[in-house]
Amino acid sequence: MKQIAKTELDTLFAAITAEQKLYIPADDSAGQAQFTLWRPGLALSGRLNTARSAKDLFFPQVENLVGFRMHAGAIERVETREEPEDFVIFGVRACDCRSFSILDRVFLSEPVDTFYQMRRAHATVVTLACTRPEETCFCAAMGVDAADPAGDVTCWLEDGTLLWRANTEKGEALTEKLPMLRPCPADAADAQQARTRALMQKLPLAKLDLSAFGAGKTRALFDRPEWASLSEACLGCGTCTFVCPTCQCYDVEEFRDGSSVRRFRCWDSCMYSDFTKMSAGQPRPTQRERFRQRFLHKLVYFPENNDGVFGCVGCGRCLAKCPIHMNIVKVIKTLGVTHA
Amino acid sequence: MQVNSEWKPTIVAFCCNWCSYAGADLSGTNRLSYPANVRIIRIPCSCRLNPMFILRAFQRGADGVILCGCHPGDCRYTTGNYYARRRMTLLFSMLDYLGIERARTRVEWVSAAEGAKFAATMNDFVQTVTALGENRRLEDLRCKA
Amino acid sequence: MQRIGVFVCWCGTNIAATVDVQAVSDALAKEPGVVLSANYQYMCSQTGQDLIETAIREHALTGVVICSCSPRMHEQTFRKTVARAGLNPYLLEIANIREQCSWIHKDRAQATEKAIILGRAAIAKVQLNTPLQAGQSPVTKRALVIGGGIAGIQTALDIAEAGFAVDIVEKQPTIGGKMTQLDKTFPTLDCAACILTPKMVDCAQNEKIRIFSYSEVEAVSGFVGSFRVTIRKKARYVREDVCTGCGLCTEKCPQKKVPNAFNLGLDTRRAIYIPFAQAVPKVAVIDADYCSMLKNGKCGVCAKVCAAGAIDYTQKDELVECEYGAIVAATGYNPIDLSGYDEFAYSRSPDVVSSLEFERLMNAAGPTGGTLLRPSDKTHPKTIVFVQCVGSRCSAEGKGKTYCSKICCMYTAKHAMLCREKYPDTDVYVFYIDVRTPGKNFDEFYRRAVEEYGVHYIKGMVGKVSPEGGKLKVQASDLLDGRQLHIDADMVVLAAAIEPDKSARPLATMLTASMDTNDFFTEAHPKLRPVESPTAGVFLSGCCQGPKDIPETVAQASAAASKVIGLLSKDSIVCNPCVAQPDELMCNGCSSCEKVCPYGAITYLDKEFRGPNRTTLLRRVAQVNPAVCQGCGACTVACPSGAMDLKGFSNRQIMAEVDAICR
Amino acid sequence: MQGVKEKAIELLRSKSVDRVVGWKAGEFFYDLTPAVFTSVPEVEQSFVWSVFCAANLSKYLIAESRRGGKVAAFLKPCDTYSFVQLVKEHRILRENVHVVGVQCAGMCDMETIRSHGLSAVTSVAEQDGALRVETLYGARTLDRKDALGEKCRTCKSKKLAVYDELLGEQGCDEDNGRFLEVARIEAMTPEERFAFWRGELSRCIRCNACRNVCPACSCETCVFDNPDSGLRNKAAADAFEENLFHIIRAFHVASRCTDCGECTRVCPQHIPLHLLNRKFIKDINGLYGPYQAGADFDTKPPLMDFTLHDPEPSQAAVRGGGV
Amino acid sequence: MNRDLTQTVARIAGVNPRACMRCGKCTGACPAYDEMEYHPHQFVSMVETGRIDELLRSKGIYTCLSCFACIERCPRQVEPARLIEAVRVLAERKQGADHLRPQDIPARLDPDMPQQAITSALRKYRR
Repeated sequence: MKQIAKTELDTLFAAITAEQKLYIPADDSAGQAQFTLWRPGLALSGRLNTARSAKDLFFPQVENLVGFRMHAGAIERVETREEPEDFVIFGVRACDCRSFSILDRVFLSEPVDTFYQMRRAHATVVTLACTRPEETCFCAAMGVDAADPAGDVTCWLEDGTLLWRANTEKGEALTEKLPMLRPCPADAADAQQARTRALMQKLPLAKLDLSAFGAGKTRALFDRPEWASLSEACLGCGTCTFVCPTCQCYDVEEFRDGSSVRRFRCWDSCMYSDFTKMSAGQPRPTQRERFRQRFLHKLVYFPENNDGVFGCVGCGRCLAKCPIHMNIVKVIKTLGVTHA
Repeated sequence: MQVNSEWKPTIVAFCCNWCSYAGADLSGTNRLSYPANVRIIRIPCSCRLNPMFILRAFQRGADGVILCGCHPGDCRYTTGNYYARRRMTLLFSMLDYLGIERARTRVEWVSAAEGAKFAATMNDFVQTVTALGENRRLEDLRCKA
Repeated sequence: MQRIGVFVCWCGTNIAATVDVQAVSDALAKEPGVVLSANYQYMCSQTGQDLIETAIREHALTGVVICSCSPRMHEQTFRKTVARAGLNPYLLEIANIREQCSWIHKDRAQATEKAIILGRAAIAKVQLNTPLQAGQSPVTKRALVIGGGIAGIQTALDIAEAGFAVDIVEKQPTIGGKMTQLDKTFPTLDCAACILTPKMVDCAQNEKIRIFSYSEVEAVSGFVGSFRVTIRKKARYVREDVCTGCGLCTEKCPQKKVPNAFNLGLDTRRAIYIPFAQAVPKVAVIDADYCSMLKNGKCGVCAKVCAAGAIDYTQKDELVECEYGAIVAATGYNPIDLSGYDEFAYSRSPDVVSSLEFERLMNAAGPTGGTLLRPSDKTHPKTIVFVQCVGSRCSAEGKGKTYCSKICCMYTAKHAMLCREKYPDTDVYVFYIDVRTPGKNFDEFYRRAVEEYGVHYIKGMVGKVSPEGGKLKVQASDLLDGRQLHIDADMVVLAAAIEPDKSARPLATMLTASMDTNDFFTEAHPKLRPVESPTAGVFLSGCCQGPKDIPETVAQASAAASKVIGLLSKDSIVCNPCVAQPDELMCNGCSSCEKVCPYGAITYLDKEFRGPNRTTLLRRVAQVNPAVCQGCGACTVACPSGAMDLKGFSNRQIMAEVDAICR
Repeated sequence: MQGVKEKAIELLRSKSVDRVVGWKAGEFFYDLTPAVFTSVPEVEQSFVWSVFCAANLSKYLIAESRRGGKVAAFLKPCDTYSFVQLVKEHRILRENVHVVGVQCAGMCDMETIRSHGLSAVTSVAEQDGALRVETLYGARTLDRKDALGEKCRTCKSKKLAVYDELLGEQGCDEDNGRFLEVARIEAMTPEERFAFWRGELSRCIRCNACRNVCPACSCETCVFDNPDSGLRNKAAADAFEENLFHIIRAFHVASRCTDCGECTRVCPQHIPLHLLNRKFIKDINGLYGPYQAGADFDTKPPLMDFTLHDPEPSQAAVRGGGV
Repeated sequence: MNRDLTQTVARIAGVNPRACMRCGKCTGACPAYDEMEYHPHQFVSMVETGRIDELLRSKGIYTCLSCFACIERCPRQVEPARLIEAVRVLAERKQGADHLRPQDIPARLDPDMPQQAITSALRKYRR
């Protein structure tokens, strides 16, 4: 365990930046935290979490795949892939850090998504333990310990001091390059952890019961009549999907100008009416089916294919951002009540 | 910023088939010259011009877009240019609001008899846009890859 | 897979001189979808067209791009060519590389590059063209002639002669127009009334012709084949069907001080009047501005003396609505207002008159009974100065007209000649800039005025006329002698420029017909379609299209009539297939499109659609009547969902052009 | 406002309507969801009327008014304008809707409350015109106006454009300086304006929340979703498309937008989208005379209308959009 | 024949002598006709054909009253008085001539004299 005074964070960030790119949560012009490329003077946000999730750095909203160009009657392939540089992402919360492992299950299993794989390989994840959770947080219900996040390095911010613990080889390697980190007792974070854990238990959603969900529950949940009322107000926008740290669907599109084509992928949302639309039409014709797809995917289908792991990390972004305040918690609570 | 004295702006001119397109023809018939970087797209009436087309042109690399239609009151379809006038007024004002140089967009009423006005308008517009330089604000830079 | 053929025309050297046509066709050959790219000297020639036809067949082309002159020139020609080869004529696009490229650019490299880009845009568009079928729309077998002068009369008579019904709308109480005011006509010197009045009577007697005199067009809607026109019949306070034209009322009316418009205010008439003896219809009119019965309810003399009981002081304007297949504009001309020409003292001396006033002063039915007398003192003028080009050929802003009024040289020669013939003791001077006498027997006529009648033609211009002691002091230049002349004249006659009637501009707006900067109607083509307006179904007759003398007017009137007859003889006409078309699946039924449609072509229908999960939905969707739609495209932009699109100029087609141009 | 829930119960109990559109209680005190109630017990159990009923229910009536039977809807003054506009566009079938107008003193917005540095909020209570905000980490009192959402801070009118019955008093047009921010941006240099909008619009994640919540964006298929439109884009494929989407969207709703403010309320990235719509509204008012979309059923929207002597585009730009 | 001078005169005058259609209205209107060896229309023609030197030598350019009758009457916007004025300006700009100095002007001023006449007079006496 190492430590550094909070006042010296700039020195730490500068040292990291000297070697590689550094992203930290910083407030944007609208006052929300976003992962932002650090430059001298950029302050660490005081907010609990970023508005957009940390997945953006591994799975950006738009990514060029390949290009083609017509040239003198022939078609020429244009390489658009860019090898990313090493980067550090600092201040990842436990929930978002957990989301990486969920995304890894999707993108790093065969066939491996090399774009995602490349970014993961180049990244060092420095997490930051939570101390003041929001009422919308329910990570505990998803088995995430907000007081002890994973990552290559774990940090705690306590009384003007940043505590630093390297967890992995990558983490150690980074630590070695940062001489300003001074050693400290291994139990320096224990008190804070205990406080946080106690606080987590007091959150309104701490006791979220997930027993009705998980692998094998498709039949029990698929035709529940409550889907109709749950989805009736849904606008079919992609807000929940796009702020979600675990949503991983994308569409492949092309940008054409008549003589050249740029093929790119971009986030897609299962809430969109044209999601996976095919020549025969939409497989999920109404918002009810699309809504059901999203939540059953997170709560049933994903665990079914991934050793029981839920496709949700309890970050609470969808609770805060949904225009009509419909969210996974309401779904869990409504459908968690089993019929007699 | 690359300073290139040889740089010539790309100008898209949407011309009403009944007046300005004929006006452009007339300026051709009278050999009234205007720069070659003005390219005309024929539309049936100025009211056919969807703001989308203007933005599309800017997106694809145009540096200036001009709409030429019949003088108010002379529309082949009676009212088309009146609608176009309101639409373009609002659109241009919005583009200005977004910080796009307002001189990159223009509406000019040119009748079929005004070949000279057509050429003069185009010369002036090209000059204005050339002075503004490349349209960096609305152009999609990645398209040029 | 598209198979597009590109044909680059040299247009002789018109294109080939500044555009490297070979380079253009080579470059375009490499564009996506292009299977053939050729160039030829004259694509519009028979050989050129054969080349295209053969290529379409041999290469099984699915689209054709012709890089040539303006589509306004030869689009129709090439559509027919394409159709002959069995391809839908709307699978053709023309890149305008002549008017908009080779003719305006001098630099060969630049012009060539631009031609390639224009060709590329046309290729991009043609790839999205779809075969279009033109619809049919019925033709109402009745024509409307607006204006009852010699142009309107001749047009109406010719149309009626061919067996079609025709209505004349004339804003004056009688038909006849300007020609009724003329004395003699050049170059034959026949009496205008003698040749015109029989035609007026023919109109009145022809059962195919309806005359709306003292009426104006109020509104026009519709389109070729079915125009709907509202005509305002102004109240004349005399029942047209009852009045016998006896004229008793016009003699008894106590209001005698009304300036007589027919004689251009040179004498007076009564408040109730018949414009002139041969008026058609010969029906009295009450001038509401002067009638004391209408103004303050006192008098009623005319009603008392009218044996037929035709007077009706309560008459109101009446609106009549009629359908027409074709409309002819024959709104004629007026001399310009001379009050601004202070140097000629027109407003200061009654003895300075316009040529039209001079016609009345010479006319046997005029204010002086045909004796030429000075308006000021009713004496016989001994020295008369004619000034030509008053207000014509004038480029100074607001002072006159830039054009030549065409008829002044001839009528001035006529006036001068008649003066000398009738009153050999007069000295007649004509100041001219040029004497323009193209026309059959015209120059001979002018030479007779000089040689036989001794009219003094002086090359020069009057600079100043000042009334002094009953004389008009004329200061002028004689450019050939190099002198400044000072003439003491008794009378000065100004050959005023002529301008389109003021009613033409609002009428053009109603007809959506275009006008030039001088308010003359624009013809569809200055050489090849001189009697048609660019608006389908609207034709032009007489001076509303440009200055003309009588024979030319009559010729154009008959030409317009023959165009009308050609149109009315069809039962239906082929519509423009480039009309709006809604995508019902995307239509919201919001009525945005309907609100901007100038033709009322859009209606709505509640229609059943298949919804998700085997449900049915009743949705309000737009329907376009393709016979009514004229294809302006206003609706396509008003439609927020993009459901409304315009065939032939679809969103995607235009965007493809934009993309290609900006590439 | 007292009696909203009671009115819902009364309407259902008397069978004067078949359904009621209102707000349903959520997990917390603030996360109300628009919902359709069909029975009295349902209303009794979960119908809520509170200071968090910001959502505009008009758009739901497009589908609800076509579902057969009669539906009652509780509409705040701002919502009624959207309602009228949608009726005008034949989207809502007026005869099937019973409009209960509800006067409103402005709705609180949770994101605004959080923006004051408050987190883990557990309750908000009105106290003598101020708001008592309890959080896990302590309590604070906020001025009521500091808790209002943007749409309520700059409320245009408390006058209901339509209602079949009214709870509370009919109000008047308000002047809360809704164009001040637009004017402030207009007064910037073009460079500043560009920088401002670049900063705002670059945050867009194209989640379509603004579009999908917008009552004026009720197209069967949006041009941006339609592959045949040639404009479809799911994500901003380039830096320009963010602008393109928002400009076109603002243009499509121009002269139909009632300035209900929902776009800004729902934007997860807090982009002030209403400033685009208000620019059009301000221009329209200045150039063509005052116009409020949805204020009546007959007036033609200014973009579907004209006069013979409208200002020319060049003039309008010089004027900076009038007013 | 001096094309350059023609252009200079046209530029100073701001009118196009080629627009003249030889109507002679200027000459017809000229009150100083008898005093001038070249008359307004001839003047225009001489400018157009480049006979500027002859004009410069002519006294006639100083007998023009600048009454502007020809400007008023010209239907083609050729406005001969402007050309005459331009030739006078040209003469004035010629160096080394026996020029009246500006400071001598005040003594010659007459309060009743119109401005235009003062200017014209100055040019006349400066020769």
